[in-house]
Amino acid sequence: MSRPELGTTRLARRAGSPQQRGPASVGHEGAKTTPYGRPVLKEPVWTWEIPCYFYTGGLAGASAILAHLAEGQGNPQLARRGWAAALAGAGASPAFLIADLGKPARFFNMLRVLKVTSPMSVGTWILSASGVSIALAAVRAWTGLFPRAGRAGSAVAAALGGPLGTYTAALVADTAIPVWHEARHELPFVFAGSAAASAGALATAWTPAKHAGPARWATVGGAVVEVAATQLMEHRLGSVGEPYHEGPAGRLGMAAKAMTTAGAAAIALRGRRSRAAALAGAALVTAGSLCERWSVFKAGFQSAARPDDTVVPQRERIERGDTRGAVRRTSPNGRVDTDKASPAIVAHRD
Amino acid sequence: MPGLGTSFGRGGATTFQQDLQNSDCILIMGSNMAEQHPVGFQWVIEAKERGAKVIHVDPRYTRTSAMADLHVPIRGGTDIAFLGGLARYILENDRDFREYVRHYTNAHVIIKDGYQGPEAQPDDVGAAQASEAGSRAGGKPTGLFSGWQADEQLYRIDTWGYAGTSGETAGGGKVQAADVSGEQAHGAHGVNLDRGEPPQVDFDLEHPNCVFQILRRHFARYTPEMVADVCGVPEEQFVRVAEWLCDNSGRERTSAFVYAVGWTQHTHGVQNIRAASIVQLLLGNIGRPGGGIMALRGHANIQGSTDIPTLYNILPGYIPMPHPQQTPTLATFVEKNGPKTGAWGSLDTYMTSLLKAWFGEAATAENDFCFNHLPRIDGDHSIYPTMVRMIEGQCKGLFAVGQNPVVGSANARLQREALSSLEWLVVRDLAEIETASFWYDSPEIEAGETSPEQIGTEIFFLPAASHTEKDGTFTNTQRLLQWHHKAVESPEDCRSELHFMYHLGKRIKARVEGSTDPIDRPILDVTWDYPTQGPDDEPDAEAVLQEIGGRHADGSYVGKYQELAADGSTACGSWIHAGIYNDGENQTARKKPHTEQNWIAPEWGWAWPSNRHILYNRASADPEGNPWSERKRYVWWSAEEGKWQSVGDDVDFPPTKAPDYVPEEDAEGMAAMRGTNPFILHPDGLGWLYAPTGLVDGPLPTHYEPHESPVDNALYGQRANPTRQEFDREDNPYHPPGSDVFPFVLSTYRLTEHHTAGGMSRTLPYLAELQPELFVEVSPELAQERGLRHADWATIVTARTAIEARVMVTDRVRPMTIGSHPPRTVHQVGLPYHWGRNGIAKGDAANELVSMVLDLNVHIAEYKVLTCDVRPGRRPRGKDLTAYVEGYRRRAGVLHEARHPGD
Amino acid sequence: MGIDAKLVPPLLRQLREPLGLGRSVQSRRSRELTPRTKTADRVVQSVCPYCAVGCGQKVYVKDEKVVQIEGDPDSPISRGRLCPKGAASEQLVNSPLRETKVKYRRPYGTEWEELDLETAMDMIADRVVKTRKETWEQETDDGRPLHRTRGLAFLGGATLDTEENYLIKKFFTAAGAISIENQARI
Amino acid sequence: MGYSLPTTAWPSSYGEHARARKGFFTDTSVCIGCKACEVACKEWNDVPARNGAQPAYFTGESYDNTIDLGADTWRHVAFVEQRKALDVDDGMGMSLAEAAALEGMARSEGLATYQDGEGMRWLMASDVCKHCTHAACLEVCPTGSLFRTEFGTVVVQEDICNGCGYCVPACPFGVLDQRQDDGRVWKCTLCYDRLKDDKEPACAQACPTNSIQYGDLDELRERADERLQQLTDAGLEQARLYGADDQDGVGGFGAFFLLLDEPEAYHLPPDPVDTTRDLGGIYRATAAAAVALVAGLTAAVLGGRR
Repeated sequence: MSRPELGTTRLARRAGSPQQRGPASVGHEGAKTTPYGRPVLKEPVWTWEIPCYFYTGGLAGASAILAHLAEGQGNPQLARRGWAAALAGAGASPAFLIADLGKPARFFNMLRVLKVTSPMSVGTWILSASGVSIALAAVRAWTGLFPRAGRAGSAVAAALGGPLGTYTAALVADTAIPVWHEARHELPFVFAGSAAASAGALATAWTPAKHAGPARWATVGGAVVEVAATQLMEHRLGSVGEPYHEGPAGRLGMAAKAMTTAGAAAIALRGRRSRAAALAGAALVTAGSLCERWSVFKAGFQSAARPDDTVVPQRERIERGDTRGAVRRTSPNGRVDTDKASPAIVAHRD
Repeated sequence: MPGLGTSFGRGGATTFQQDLQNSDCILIMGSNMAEQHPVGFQWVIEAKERGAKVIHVDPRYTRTSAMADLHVPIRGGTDIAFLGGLARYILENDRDFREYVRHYTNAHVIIKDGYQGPEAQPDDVGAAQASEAGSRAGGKPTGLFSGWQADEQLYRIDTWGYAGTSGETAGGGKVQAADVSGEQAHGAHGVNLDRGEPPQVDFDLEHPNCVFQILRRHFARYTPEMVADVCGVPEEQFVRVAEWLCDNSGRERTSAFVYAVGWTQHTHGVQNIRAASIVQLLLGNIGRPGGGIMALRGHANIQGSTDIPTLYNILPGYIPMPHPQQTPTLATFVEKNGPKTGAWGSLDTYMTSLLKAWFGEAATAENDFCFNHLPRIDGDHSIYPTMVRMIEGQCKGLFAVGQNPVVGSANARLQREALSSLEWLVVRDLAEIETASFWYDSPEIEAGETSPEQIGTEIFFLPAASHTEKDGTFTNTQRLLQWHHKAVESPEDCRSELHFMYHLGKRIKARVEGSTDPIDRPILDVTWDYPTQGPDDEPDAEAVLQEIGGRHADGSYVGKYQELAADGSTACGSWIHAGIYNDGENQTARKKPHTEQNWIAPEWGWAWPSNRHILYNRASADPEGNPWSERKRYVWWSAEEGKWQSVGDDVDFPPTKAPDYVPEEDAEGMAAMRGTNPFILHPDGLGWLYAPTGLVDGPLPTHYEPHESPVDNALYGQRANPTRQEFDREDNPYHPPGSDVFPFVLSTYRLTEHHTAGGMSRTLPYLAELQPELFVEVSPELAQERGLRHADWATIVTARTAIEARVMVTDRVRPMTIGSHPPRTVHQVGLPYHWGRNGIAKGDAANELVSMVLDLNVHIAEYKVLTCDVRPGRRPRGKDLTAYVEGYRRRAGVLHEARHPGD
Repeated sequence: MGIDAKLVPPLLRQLREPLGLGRSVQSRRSRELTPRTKTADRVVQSVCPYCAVGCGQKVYVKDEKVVQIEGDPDSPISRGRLCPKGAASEQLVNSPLRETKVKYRRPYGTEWEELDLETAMDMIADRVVKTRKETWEQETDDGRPLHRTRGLAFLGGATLDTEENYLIKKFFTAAGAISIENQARI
Repeated sequence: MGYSLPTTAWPSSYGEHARARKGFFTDTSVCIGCKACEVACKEWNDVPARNGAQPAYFTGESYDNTIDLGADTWRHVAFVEQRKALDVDDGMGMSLAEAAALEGMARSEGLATYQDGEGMRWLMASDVCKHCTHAACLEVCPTGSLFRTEFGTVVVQEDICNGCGYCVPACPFGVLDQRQDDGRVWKCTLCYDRLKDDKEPACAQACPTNSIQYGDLDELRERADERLQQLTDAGLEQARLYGADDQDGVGGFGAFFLLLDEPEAYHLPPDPVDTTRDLGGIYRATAAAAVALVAGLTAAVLGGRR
């Protein structure tokens, strides 16, 4: 919390926002929005490493699947490069996390427990297991050493690839931030598409065109899913999705769509024949994928800072009668007003 | 405290905080209790939970208002108009508790014929000096009592007395006026009555000159309409307050009043409290559970530091300091200062015991018990005139001990001027407060007007011990002394004041040892041997407390003040504290959990006098000695046992004096007190609706405008309190009345999050962050008028200087509409005063703006109401500030000459 | 439960509590947590030094240092409660801004200087004696006793103890100093 | 001992070590906004003040200068100044002058004004961690730093927290935050250490008017019901309980409130939800996406052969 410029306050800086009232009277009885436009939620504390990690995790997961399938199909060129990409992604991911946490011990502290209620805990175990198995598979793919362990690693890595590529969507969806939580059904597909596109793009760029057919397909298919799922997500979010249309999240989202579409088109149309088109397309898709993750990341911050996005949907739920909310008033005759039942609570609870 | 002293006899709250829970209605006025006394406020909440009405009358809507059933916004400084309105409402609607009023107050006493109240028309007065005021007032009554001496600006009070008496101290000079006022008025020394009976009475209350009728005439024009015009309180709201109070007073119900410095810090502060006392006496609420007047003090031991005073005009136990004219000997001192009847009838025993405590073996009957060792006062030696004497080079040394006048006193610049003029200054505090750092950091240094090289004051800063580092007692707001135990040794050079004073005294004694100069005799004779302990030779606070509580010649402890003797066989440092070591036990250190005793908790600490919690509690029973009602049972007479009983408190009455006791001829002291008279410190044993003596500005409270006010007095020709104490100096300029240049009313106040001048709060990270910056509270209307932006800066200007503060635009401050022909709007501005240049939370000090103008009764400054201007933006810096303020002075026509009569 | 839970790592403890939300993930520090009010060497009853409500305080001392000050539930006035200032008393006592050494500023000096406490006390005593003598008023013009000095003054805060005020009033009155004043006027 | 108001891990995981579920009932109808709770909390828990490098400043938000709950504020008193009868629209986007002018007009037209004693109220409320029955922060914590204590409260173990920050956006009330200098997350512990010695939490002990009440949660709920009834009977119809029932989105609060306005007026969400209740759906969607990823890549590999 730093002092704002002389003569201004958070209130003044928010001048013009719909929450601002006259400075004298900050509220009225029965206020529907918070006084002073103060947010209800906290913005996440995560820094730039986290969207990078979203990307590298997706890259590692999808690359492992791609490599494993390529192995099975007898495409060692693609497989070896796929394992390398997976290894790079799996190696970079903890590095980013440790950078965010501050020191390595803090990463390993997460292996103290396994909590199914925590996508991050589950993800950490997936990441750790993936890391080991990808490493084994990659060693075998490049050196032929430890063949049995490598084969096992390959299978495990491929099996974990899906979760590794998508669990970060579950991670952000399981928060109170409206733009993340309300997109919980779409976000995994956005991330899955993005993961496929990222892995495909890297492999496309690196693998000789002759062997890179699956990679090109993955790139294009992933890009299509990524863009389509994003569109669907934004549509379904409605007003809560406004952060995707303004500020950094909006700009990053636009860039992501443009670059991903352009890159995918380049690869689809010219990727097989033109090395330059393949490289350019791969670069664009990679950048698009990163931008997409950044867009989602930033949208969360913007969403948390908007009290209306938190309060209004909740108030609407109550007014629709979907829930009674957390408030209880006695009825005029003194009996407790419990006529509106709240929905059953499901899932893992504490 | 003289307000309470003259009304009831003792200068302390008449009740205790826990008793507020028994109230049926609580009027909080001149206090922001929820903010300034949050923990005490739990008892108001308790009362509220039991169904009591809580009323808050205050210019601002505060955290107290938020908890009240009714907040009544009032124009600052008009409390007497409001309270006088209540008195009139009660009288005109026969809502007074007549039986109580008839027997327990002086309503039935007939006043001298020569007495004339402020309702007199200019022609009636016949005094030439009043005519000017009258002509200016356009037919309004003068607003002056009989005896006004325009040339001296003082009253001669001999017409104010009870008919048939002559003992009142004569007025006729500032010098003498100051003697009989102030803290000395405790018990109203100086009225002599034969066997405690006023000579002329009318129990039918119909004699035109009886107090009851005088009161009716005095307040006749304080109608609800007038209250609305003067205070800005709508009539309906005023009537609601009056009805709530009346409905909740009487046999079955009681109402309590709560006040603090919102009433005292005015040029008519004492009379504010007098007005409240009158209302409470009329309603019969004094001395009864759930009733009373709760005076809320702002500091841990502020009550204690008047009881055992560090005040110039009194000795411990409210004994007046001797005066050269009146008191060449102890006998004449006692005669002049002690009425023959009531508890003050034994002044000789109190005084002799005090002298024995101070001068020990040296004090003998032959040498008048060293009475002549005492210095004499013959004028106002209070702190403000003393600061002026410093500027004039007459006072050369100052000890500022736990006190920060540069932030806490009115006209901070003048305070610094005084400090800069000293030869030496000793500052003792926990942190380096502004009073210690003024020589290198001050607005004057910032403006380039002075520099350390030009300030010749030699300064000693001595670090103090905290409350956890010493034993001792605080006397809280309800007269309760509580012992606090030492927990740890103080660090490094930090020492208690006990240590400082004791060892300084030792050194001074050593320096005059062997001196034959008579001026050194008192120092040589003063007893100064207290046992010390610990590595720092800390004096034993218990030994000091034992001296205060008193001993007999055989060394045994005095059990109660009635044991004190005038023959030198007892030594007692403070007669009101006699018994504090009863049974050899430190009574103040008793800490029996409240859960293990009755709700009064008499075994927790010790309340003076004699561990009484509700004073004058004889009044909780009817004249026959029966409780007024079962619901309000507190003290009653048991004929079977021949003594007074109570629900658990000490009875504030001779324990075996029957209700039907009538004094014999020539009875003196307590023997001259009827069995029906609850106010035993008064010579007549009555609650004083009308104060025949003790006050310099009138026997009854009268509405005057504050010294600086935007409007004229709607009731009288006399604008402000005629006796107010001014300092007409170039460095203390005043605003002309009604000045357009300073159109707004400013009130200073405190916040929960800080403490007084900030030395104990601005230095603490946890408190500093809660209110980090000085702010000024203004209404949306004023913000619009002056272009002030919320949270931006504003400059607040008076003729003294200008300061800057953040703007708080809030609906909690509202402009007041006053007067009816035509109505006009008065804007009020609120400014907390805690900030200064040191500590963590820094800012300009509000008291830079306040002028020195005092209530002559007690020499307290008018911090609560002054006029000002407010402008957007920060204040000018350096020399520009000087020019800026000078411009204001010029435009306002601020002159330095004495005021005109009637002003 | 057979095995000493303290020795088993959380992951294994989770066998008994699969979700790992409660006791299985409790750390050793959490298990053994003890409030400092319990580990204090002693507790002393005191009174809040701020306003005049007179709230009871309990002062906890560990290794000759105040480690906690909180409301005294035994007090009939405060019943264990405190306001923000009272609650900050521990910080008042251990304040980072608290001064613990004597500071001396000579006339026209531009800096604080260090001074030994004993020396400071001696110097102050000298000044009192000197000023008193210089400004002594023995009697009025018409020969009535005054026996006083108005050359030195005292301004005390109202947070001084009763006993301290008593010694101050007693000694200064004996020394003839009459401008002995306090916060009550302010 | 019978245990009421159970959570998933309490009392089950503690066996005979479980204690009664403890909580706060904060009755804002008697809160005087003194902030003793803020200070007592900081003092006991050694929470840093917001001074020093980033000093506190005048926020202009009534008497609130600590702004919100966070790593360095575990109790926070909200101040809400409200006009009552005089409902001048809601002042949206109005300048001060416009608002003031409008209000002046309202007065001249004879609407209720402040001087009639009905025009103003000042709400104060001490906010704190809710110690939810279903606590998202605790559920999402990957290290087990956040855990359910034997008192049924939710506590961050400072020796375990790795500063991952997941709990920060997970909390539907915005209670938790990271401390800048050490990266870890801090919040109210309901004075876990004091509870172990059967001592009241510091804030509740300090509270001058007993606005903050501490005790067994089931008893507090009964007391709150009585209080609500009492206030309603007294005509204070704005009174309502917040978080006093099991049915809400977090299964009831361990620290619940009596409010005098909608929760939004105090910066509180009207229908807070533990998002982990949707975790089944989230995992299903994620699994579907993972399967789709595998399927898509399989298709790509197959399709890419040609």
